[in-house]
Amino acid sequence: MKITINVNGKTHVVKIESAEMLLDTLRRLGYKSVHRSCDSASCSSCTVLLDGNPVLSCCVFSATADGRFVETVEGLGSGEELHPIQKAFLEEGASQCGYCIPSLIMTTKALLAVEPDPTESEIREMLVGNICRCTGYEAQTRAVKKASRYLRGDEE
Amino acid sequence: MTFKLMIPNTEGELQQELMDDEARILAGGTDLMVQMRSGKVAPTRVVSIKKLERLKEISDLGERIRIGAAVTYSELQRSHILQEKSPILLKAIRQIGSLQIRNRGTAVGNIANASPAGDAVLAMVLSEARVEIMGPKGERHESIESFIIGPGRTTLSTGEYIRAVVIEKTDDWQSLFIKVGQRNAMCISVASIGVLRKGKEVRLAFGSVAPVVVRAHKAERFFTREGIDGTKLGEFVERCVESISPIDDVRASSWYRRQVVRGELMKIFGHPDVGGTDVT
Amino acid sequence: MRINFRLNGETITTEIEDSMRALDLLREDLGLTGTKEGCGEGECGACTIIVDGNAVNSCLMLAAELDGTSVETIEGLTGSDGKMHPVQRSFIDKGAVQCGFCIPGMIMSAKSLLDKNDSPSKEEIEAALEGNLCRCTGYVRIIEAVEDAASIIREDRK
Amino acid sequence: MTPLAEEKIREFNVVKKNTDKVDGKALVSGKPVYTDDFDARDELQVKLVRSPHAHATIKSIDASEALKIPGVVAVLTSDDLPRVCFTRAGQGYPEPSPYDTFVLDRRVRYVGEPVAIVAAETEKAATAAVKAVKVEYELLKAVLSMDDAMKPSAPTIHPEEEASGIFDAERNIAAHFEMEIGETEKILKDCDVTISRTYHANTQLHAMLEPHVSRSYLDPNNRLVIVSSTQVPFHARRILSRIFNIPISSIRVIKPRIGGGFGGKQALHTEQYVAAVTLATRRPARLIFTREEVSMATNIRHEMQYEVKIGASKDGKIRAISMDGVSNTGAYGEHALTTLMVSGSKTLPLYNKVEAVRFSGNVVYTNLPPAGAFRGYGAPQGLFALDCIVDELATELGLDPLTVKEMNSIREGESSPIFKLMGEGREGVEQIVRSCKLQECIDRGKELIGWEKRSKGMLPDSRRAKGYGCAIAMQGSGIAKIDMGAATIKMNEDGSFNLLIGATDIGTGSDTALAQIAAEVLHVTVDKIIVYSSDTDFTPFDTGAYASSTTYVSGNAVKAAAEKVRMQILQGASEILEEPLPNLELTLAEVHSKETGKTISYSDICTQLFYTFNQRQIGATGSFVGEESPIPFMATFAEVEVDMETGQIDLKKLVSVADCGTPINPVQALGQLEGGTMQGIGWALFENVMYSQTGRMLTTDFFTYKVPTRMDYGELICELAESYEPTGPYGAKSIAEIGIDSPIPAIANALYDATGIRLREAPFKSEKLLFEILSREV
Amino acid sequence: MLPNVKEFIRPETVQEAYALLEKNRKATVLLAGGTIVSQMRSSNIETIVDLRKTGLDKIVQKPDEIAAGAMVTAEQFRQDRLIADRYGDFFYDSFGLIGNWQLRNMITLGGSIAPRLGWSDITTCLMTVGASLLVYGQDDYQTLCIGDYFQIPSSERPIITHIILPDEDWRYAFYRFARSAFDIATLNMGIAMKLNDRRIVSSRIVCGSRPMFPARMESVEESLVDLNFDEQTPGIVRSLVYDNFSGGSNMIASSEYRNHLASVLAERAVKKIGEIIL
Repeated sequence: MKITINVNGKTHVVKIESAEMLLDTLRRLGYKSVHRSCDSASCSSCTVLLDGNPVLSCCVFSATADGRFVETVEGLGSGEELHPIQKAFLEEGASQCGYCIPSLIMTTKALLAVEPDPTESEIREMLVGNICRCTGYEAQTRAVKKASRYLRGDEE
Repeated sequence: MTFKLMIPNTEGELQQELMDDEARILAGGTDLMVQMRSGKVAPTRVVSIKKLERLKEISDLGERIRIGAAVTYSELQRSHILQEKSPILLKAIRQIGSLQIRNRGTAVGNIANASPAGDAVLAMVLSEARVEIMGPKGERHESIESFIIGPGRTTLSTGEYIRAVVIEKTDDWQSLFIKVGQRNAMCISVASIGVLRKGKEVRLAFGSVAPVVVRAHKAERFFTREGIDGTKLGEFVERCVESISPIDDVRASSWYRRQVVRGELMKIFGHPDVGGTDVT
Repeated sequence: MRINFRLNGETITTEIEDSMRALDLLREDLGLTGTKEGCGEGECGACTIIVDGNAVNSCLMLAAELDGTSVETIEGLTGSDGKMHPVQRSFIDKGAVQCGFCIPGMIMSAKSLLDKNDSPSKEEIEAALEGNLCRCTGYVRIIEAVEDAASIIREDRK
Repeated sequence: MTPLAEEKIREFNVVKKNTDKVDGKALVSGKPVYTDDFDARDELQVKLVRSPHAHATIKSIDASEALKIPGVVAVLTSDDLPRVCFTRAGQGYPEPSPYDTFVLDRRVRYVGEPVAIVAAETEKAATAAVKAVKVEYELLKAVLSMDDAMKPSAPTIHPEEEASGIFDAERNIAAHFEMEIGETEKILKDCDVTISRTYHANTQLHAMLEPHVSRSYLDPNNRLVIVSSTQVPFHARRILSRIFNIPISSIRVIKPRIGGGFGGKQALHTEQYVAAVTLATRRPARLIFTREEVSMATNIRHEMQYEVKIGASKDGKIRAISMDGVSNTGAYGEHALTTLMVSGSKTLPLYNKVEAVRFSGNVVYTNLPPAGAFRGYGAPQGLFALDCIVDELATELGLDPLTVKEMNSIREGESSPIFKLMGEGREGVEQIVRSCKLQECIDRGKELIGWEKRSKGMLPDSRRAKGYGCAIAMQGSGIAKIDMGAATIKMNEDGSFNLLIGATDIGTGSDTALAQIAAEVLHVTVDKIIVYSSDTDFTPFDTGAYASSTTYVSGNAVKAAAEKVRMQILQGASEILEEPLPNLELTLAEVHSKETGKTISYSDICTQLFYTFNQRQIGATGSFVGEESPIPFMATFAEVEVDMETGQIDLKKLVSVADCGTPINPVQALGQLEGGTMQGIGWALFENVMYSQTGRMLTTDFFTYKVPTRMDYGELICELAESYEPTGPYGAKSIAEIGIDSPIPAIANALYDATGIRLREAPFKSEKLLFEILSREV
Repeated sequence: MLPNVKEFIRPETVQEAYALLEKNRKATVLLAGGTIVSQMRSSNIETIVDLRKTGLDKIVQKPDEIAAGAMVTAEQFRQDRLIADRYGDFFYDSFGLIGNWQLRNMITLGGSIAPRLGWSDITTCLMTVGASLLVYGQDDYQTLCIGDYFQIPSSERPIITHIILPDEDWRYAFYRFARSAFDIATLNMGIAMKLNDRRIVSSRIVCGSRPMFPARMESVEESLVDLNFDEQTPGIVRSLVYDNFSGGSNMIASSEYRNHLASVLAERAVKKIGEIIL
């Protein structure tokens, strides 16, 4: 079957298999930032925003994304310029191996859209699904806070 | 290059497809592909004749030979009729492109393309070729000389296509084909000269020295009438040169081309056994 | 449109665009990058492939024209065991390969010749390869390589 | 003043500063950087047929149905592969691990062991083919616990005659080690207090987020190219050469970015299978493991049990320690001997004032997934036993545990005979502790946790109990006289440098730290250093990313290379400026004459040397092997609350302060500490590997195996206590592993403090704790 | 992975969806949020019927009840105004403990109940508030309680279209115990009480993840009728639950541990209800 999905503002008309997962479709389209890790809805490395909401692309059937809007980290920043969230993650050393980072950045983006100034416990609660095995989360929490300051204009 | 490719199964379908000013026939593709790639032509519709088996025929008509529009140079080279009955065409084909080009290019394509440098055209002009044209109003025939009216221009109108070319058998003529170019293989000539001679009769044609391949009819008549003994040779050559109108281009200047033609003709006809040997 | 043809012994069915050249189909869709694009206008022979036994310039052919044909490219010459075709072997042995860009086309022209004629004269070799330009070698070793390959093929046939 | 001391007081330009990770921008932008992110044409998808049995011989394999599936290209079995015995472990050569593994064998030794390789045009076809391959097994009795392994009735797991290096194959002992200094038993009898306890640390999964993956293809010259998510590209190359009997020169291993390793990618897991397919079909191949395969069929941590005896005088002075252990290496002996030895050699020297010390142990085979390298590498298992028994001893003596630990532990300038006796797989080296800020770590940790003001016991809600615990730890920095690293630096005419390193950044930030070291020596900003790691064709040799070696070993190699390059730059400048060398000094990207004031930029020097003047390339390779393995130290403090009604353990706060010498990049160094600590917390509280009765791992996904999330801990404070290690690059020691060593004992001690219950089996489970509480109440 | 799926159909009505299901139940799966279907490994499934277009994603106030479509997501339900007005923080807090944000954006009410997952916190919570199901099947629409729904043989089971939440003035509390923050419950417990002044008129004690499907502890509920709610009540409930618990062991916990947890969580839930009223 054929579906039409809009990824980061670009419309793709793509042939898919009936039981294909959005994760596979996106990777096939070249959005390699969407990572497969647990493949069982348990680690969130495959998080993308679907119509603005963070979802796990490893358990979204591509067919259900027909006509919808997907955002991945490839859509952030412009050219050489990093998005403030990316910048904060880089500066705070929130990324070690980096495998969980694109999905974490997208979840953070969604979080800061609904809660521009989250508390530490809100950050932990809302990002709980995003498993990181390298950093121990502390640097990531610092990064999310810093990103929120960047986005609110409290810090340059 | 973007176009729709049509592959008709019958000549009827072919005609249908051609009822469009933007359509171009694809035979061997050796010219059309280059022109399209360079953007010189941009047809919206390309019509391949590969499925039209009847256009792939070579037939012996007695005095004449009929060559279908889809017959490649290599097939002509392999054809026994051509080998026996049209040495001049084979000599010309031998000068064309490379093996790969000859495996794809067609003689009729060379006519349709109407290049002033067409080696096969030159041989066909010498062979009094008649072009068999099919079109919406039915079939018509035209001599190759009147069919080609300028560089890349012919009398074909919308919906018409060349079905075949019919040439005289010229095996009883002595033949000569000279190509002056910058290298031996795979080149477009600076000038080319074709000669057929049977006793007092001679046929002469030149390529790359005029907007179209030209026959030197006046000089031919002079030859038959006056011969070329003694002082006549110079006069004959001048009449030949009168028939051409070369231009300056990347390959050679107009002056050089005239000199080449002049020189080559002096060599050919100044020889005791004039035109008798194949110097190519 | 959908076309169907034999490629190096395998049946290929593929969807193509009307305006696609045979060369593009091979290189881009099928990933057979052995066939090279040198000039794009039939002048250099780097894109030579063999279609129904005849060497042709794949840059001057539409992919659609491959429908129903049998095509050979340089990739088909090396066996699945990695064993090279005699022409390939001879090109290396005789030092006929320098930069290598013209070589796939050159080898296909040579193969098409040797398939039809395993004892070509030097002139026949030259004629068969006249459509293949080489900028590095000066042709001498290439001609030698084809002669050498011919003798190996003749030997093998005995 | 010695040159070293001079360096110590110098203000650094680049080192000790938080520069962004050199690969950071690509990582936060989700750029295609990992092995699986690159698409290749015509690539075969590889899947493995795996054994459902823990121990069996293979009677027959019928692939005929599989081969009928459209798209299936090949099914390879042990009959199609060379029968070469090897070890998957990537470590020094000759390897201390036994050669007991075949790419595919006719015997399977754990559930999930590969029995056949399937290659197909699509993943779907490969998956279908895996199901269609029919394997007939003859089942053998399986050994599913360490206890059973050495019993006389136990079947022999490695009877194959090709194997070598196994300590006692018949008794399933892969490796054995023992050493004694002094007369331990005698002194233990003589002590005022002697206690004996048994501690058991269960296995743990690496659970790196990027699954094991590799791709292979033949390059145009028919060389085998492997692109792999590996920590050890050079070992991989060497091992592949052995397995397939192809020269090392015909193999190239490329390591792109790695999505986490922690030791889990320090062995051959996928490379041999894609290589087999590519060699058989001449086609590119790709194998990416599913999460289940990553969990059950790569490596896990060595489960270890220690019986420890400790004796002390009344005043708390520890006089003798004896540790007797057994370690479970699973089906294969990867890192068997070395992890056992590390559990002694990287713990016992902490208590260097003892009169006698004994360490012994057996590493046994079982029909469980093969254990291998994992961050800490035996040290946390050993430390769990050692630190807890010191804690228990203090309780027994009525002393404060931390006081006992402080008074007995090693300090700067001291040594331990163990350094010499226990290396990794062989003798170690004598060394003195040149840098040690253990006391500072303890003092700062006490402050951060509020040790002095701590109050324990039941909280006002009368259902939660609070407690505190501490643990001290040590690790090493590479393996002395074994781990070698090298770096090549070449200069470009814009004043930039290519830094080519064999060391593998697996997310640790080592590429960045190494670039900083090079930049410091060369007096340039970090952006002038273009780092490339690692590719066996282009980068010089390095043993790989393990044993906390990169900053220290590879860092010293980078420093050596950079120093040579610095000399060449000065030489070039001297020629161009026509000034004698002693006049010249480096300033930022320039050479400056102290005499004449003339200055020339790096860019001008290199441009002239390339194009116009005394033309040549500036470039050098440096290498380094540690003569010793400097020790990072750490103190960890835990504050827990236990729900006495459910047994739920709530880690309220954990503090770790570590001495890693100079932190080359403080943010990255801290990141290593925080990350390692979190893995230790996970292992202590959540990460519980379970097996079925037939030996199948049940916890193969993140649904059942709980990696800690950001909601699973309270406050985590990690800090660095800076010291200066004279043998390290700019004073640096390692920091990669130590963080994982201490959370288990610190939490165990805190749980005891809170509840009075001593848990001696990790991970600590609420259920177990609750039933202990209930049984005590009864 | 569902390797043999040939059709993905997106019907626009429940009737159409049911007809598609009836065509070949064995080879058909209904798709709601996708978190369960995507984890299926069945090679029998050939048709996926996606319910996304069937209009079941709304929460509406009806006379005497609230009807929540089966396709309403956990997060949507949790954030919904009608639900907040009716239940205060009960669903906001208890659903907040489920999975994680991403999962809550995906999992649906119907999709959580229909697969009969023992560990579903959603099911326990919904049973606690006395939810029933509006279903569509061969007998057209009918309302069933959650337990009865599963009495229907799976070969005839209708499609859940709505969760019906009664208008009633009860007190609710929910507790779950899990090994880590992002884990399925080792055990969960929902308690609802209807009180007349301090007298317990009626109650629902729902225990889930036992590890079996959530069930009401009716014997406990009966014992509580007409008791006066006071400081002793939590302790009484605790021992009643302890004595009447039925559950099992699995790799997460033993039956004995669950029995214990059930009694402790029940006590805490009753205490919490007590905090509201006392």
